Amino acid sequence: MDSKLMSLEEAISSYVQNGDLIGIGGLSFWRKPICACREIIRQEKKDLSICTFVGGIDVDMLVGGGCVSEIRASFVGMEVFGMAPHYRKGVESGEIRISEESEASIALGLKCSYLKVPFMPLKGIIGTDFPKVRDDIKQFEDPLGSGTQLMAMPKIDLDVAIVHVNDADEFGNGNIEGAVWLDDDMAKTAKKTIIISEKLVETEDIIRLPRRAQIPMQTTAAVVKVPFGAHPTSCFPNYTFDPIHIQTYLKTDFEEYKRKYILNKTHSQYLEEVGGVQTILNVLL
Amino acid sequence: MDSKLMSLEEAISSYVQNGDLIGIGGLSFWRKPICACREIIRQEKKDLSICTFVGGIDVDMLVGGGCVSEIRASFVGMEVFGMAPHYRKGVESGEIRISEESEASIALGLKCSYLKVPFMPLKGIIGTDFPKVRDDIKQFEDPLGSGTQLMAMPKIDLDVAIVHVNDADEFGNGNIEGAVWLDDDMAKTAKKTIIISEKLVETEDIIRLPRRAQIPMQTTAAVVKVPFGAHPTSCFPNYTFDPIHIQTYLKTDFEEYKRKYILNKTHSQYLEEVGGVQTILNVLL
Amino acid sequence: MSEYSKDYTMDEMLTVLMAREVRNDDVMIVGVATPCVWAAFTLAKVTHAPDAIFHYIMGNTYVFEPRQVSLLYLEMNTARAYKFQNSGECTLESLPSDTLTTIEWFRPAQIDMYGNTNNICIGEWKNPKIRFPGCAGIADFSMFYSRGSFLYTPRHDRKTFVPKVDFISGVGFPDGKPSICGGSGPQCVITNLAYLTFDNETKRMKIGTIHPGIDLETVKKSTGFELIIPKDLKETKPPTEKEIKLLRGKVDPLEIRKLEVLGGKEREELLNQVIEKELAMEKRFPNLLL
Amino acid sequence: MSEYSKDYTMDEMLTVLMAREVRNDDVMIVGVATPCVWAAFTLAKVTHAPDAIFHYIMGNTYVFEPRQVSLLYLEMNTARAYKFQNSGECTLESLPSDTLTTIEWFRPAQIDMYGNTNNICIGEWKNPKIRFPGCAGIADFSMFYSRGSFLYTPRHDRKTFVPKVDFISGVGFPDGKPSICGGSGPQCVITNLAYLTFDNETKRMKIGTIHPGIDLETVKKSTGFELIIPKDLKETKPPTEKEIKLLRGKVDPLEIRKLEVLGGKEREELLNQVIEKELAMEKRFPNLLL
Repeated sequence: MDSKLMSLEEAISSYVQNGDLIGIGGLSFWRKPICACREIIRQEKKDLSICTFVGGIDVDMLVGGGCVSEIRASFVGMEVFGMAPHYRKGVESGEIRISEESEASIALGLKCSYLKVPFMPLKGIIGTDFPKVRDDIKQFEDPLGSGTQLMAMPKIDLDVAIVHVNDADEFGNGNIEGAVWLDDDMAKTAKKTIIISEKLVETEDIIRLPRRAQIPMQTTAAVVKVPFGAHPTSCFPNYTFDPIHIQTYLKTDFEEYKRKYILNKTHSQYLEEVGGVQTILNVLL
Repeated sequence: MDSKLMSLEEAISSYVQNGDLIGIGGLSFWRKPICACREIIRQEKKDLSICTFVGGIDVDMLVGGGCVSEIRASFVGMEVFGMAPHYRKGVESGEIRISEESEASIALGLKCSYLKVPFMPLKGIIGTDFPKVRDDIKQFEDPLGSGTQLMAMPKIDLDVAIVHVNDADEFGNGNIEGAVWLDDDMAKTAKKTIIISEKLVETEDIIRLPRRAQIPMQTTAAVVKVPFGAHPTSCFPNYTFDPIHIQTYLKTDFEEYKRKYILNKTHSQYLEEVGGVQTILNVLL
Repeated sequence: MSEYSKDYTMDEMLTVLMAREVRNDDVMIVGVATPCVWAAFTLAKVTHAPDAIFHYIMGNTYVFEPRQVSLLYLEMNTARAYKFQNSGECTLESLPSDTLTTIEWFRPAQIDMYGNTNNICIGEWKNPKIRFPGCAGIADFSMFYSRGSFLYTPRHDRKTFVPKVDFISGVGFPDGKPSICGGSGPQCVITNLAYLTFDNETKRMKIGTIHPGIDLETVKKSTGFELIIPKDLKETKPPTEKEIKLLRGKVDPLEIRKLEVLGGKEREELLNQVIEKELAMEKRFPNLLL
Repeated sequence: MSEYSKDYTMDEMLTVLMAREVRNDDVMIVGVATPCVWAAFTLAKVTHAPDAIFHYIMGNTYVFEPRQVSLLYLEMNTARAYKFQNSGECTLESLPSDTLTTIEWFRPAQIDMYGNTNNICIGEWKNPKIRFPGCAGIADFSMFYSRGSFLYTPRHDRKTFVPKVDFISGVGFPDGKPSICGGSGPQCVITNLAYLTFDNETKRMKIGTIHPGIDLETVKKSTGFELIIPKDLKETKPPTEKEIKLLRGKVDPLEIRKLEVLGGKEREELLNQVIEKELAMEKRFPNLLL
């Protein structure tokens, strides 16, 4: 079997193309592949559509970096830290297109792939203004004749999924310790999946994790080892999110932020810049 | 919180009504709540509709006992041991109605409950003769205009789910060690759920099983402790199925079988009749 | 009966009123970035609803034990689960089968007299004056729940209570019709001024009770549409001494709930305080409250 | 090249031919009560397809290691999984995204010239002469697979190969049209007499190769419809010595695969033998074959 292990640079340059629809795992400030977002910005990818269940600094940073033309997320915010500034500016200025989404529209859209159906029915959304701004959804009546009105929510076909996991082997089996959210669905249905892992383990170790290794190697294209790669978001049960760096992010002009934390920075240099050892000790559980 | 612990007799008499649609967990010869099937026969329940993913001795026994009027299963057989005799006779004689099912029709039918939708779309089934014998399914075109033909598979609304688990607490949290199949969907969507458990544990112990306790107490109506309650089917990783008793079942006239193994037998007497200690040692892993 | 508190603050009033809506057999759905909700559910759990169960969107888990409200360690709480699901389906699966009752609190940016809510934008969707984070699951679920949906806002003013929301992202009782998806629809709106509810007949918003010290005129002036006013207008029962003691002493001693109420400099100071205190904690599993 | 075996039996021929269809990057779907399939996949795994992965319906698991075929302890094999899913969705989720290729073998009770199959009943559905167990997942999945569906039967006769199946429960190429759901449709039918395939143009069943010792007339007489016969009719390559040695010595030494081929008394005797031997095993995890 071939190893899929590669550098972050190689994984992003090989598998992320301008214009792709990229699925990003995690939720809000939790287990987001932020190191991959920084790499995408370094590589100046353009015109990406970003799909994520609940977005935070991941989406905001990619918008700030000029990589995004469209967002598909049920929520993009900085939790109790406030609004996501670049996301907000991007949408308010009209630079960024929004596909207005709910939780179910994304969850069901991804599920379509398994069944190879073009849509899934949802009882929600009806009565909202979503249909006014989404011409790809449609209200219809239960074909079985109950008279129930339903909303058809379209399939979401990811070009690439990028997920951050706790453990992976070099062949692309990935294990998530905490909540999985939509990461498994993204990883299993995307055309190409990039796994960023805190840790590299042997396949043996993955086998010993019954009901864990949620991401089977069959659909994995690349495995990249990046300890603390989710910083400043969390990776349970290793570390929590870094509230201090999130505040720094919100207070810093993006061009300056980019210069200081993204451009020409190795991962090690990045970790030094965000506070080094003390920051690591702060976030470790 | 109220304990839901009760005897098998009480659970079946309280929650199984003549005419109910009963979901039975497990698959084929694996983790089937057979002790509950025997109790249903003892209580002479009538006119039940039985829904199970893949049926075996469970369905066959209930048909033999005269409890069943309709079957909804993707398969009913005795694996390498052959055909299910009473099931076959029941259908061939016209006594038992069949709702012709596939794996997806049952899996998706149960999923409808979560989303409160009357159907789920399936790309399969089209081109088969299912529509000729199922007037509750219907081919329809993707409402989003792709032109894709789909089959609408209706919601399955269970009155009762009966599932066999490895561990349960008295409040109705249930844990399954091996494959879950559709047991969690049945347990969570049925109006009333009866858990038969090999073992009673404290809620504490269930909490220590992350990603295990697949059956949350909220929907559980009754918890019954019956060690070896799945015999002659398996309960991984405790014991495997009992091939000798399955052969006995197939060779024995059902009235005689009923007299010897079902009527007026306590669970202890049943275990003695099927071979006592030696049988227990045979099947233990 | 415990005596009523005399020194409660507005965030405490909100939290206590929200807690009182919880029933003992509820599944309490906890979203993200809503410390008032978390504090309210935890308070309910340690007072009148000991059997209620947390359902954390954050962890996709059902959690039984109440723990102290935390800013940094929410994920640790959610990990103490007796049900750990594998995917986003948990969200979908918590859509109660008819045997489950759930309670979820939504905080709308705008709300109209029929309880339609907006968490999308101010102004035209295509060229919004303000883009909000989005509606998360509100559009999916708010009209399903058999117990209905529950609303709160610490900002009872004409920016929030509007004649017409700019974008309907949560459905109330449109044009006064019953909830279209089988749920019970909006049940109440708890604000810094009053406990609002909906008229059974017209489905229009009405005043349930007014908080002590607030006059009717203030409520009317702060609402961008006409509220139904009951003939026999009563005062909201304030937090009891016991509720306040539990809230301050055990449930949320770091006052994280206040982050939903404060703004500007005050909010930033509190945020920094909370972060400093929580980073200094050696043990990062928040205290168990049993 | 290994030499061809001279003493292979029919079950071994079937199993070896089925094994040869497996590709190194396949997900091999193992259903219930199909020991020939299991033996074939295991043989493939220890010969030319070391990277292929088992997907056990039985355990809802993906399993990497091959283990000896077993009657009683299949569930133990499936437990050695690196992916343990929580529900029947595994079945649905193994419906390959376009990046996965799967191979699944179906054994039809009846099959027609276009590869439509029947596992439901003989006679009229309402009053069947024989009711079969049912089609399990065949109706859902057989037309999806990008690699197509794979068929086998140890009973090549006019009862199985019929002009018209009594109930279509698996869709082939109805009226000679391409697979309607985007999959590649039936790829081959491996029988005790021949290796059958489908004509690219007409989608009708044709003889690929005939097994050694079988003559064309026997195949024709045993088939209830006209088969396309290639001009240059070749003989099936029999099992090699190596394949037979592995199959008998390691993959399936208890000959459980024969249960699919034998009938009556012979079958019962074998069944009893296997049960006796397996119950006598102390260690109930079947041998690892690495």
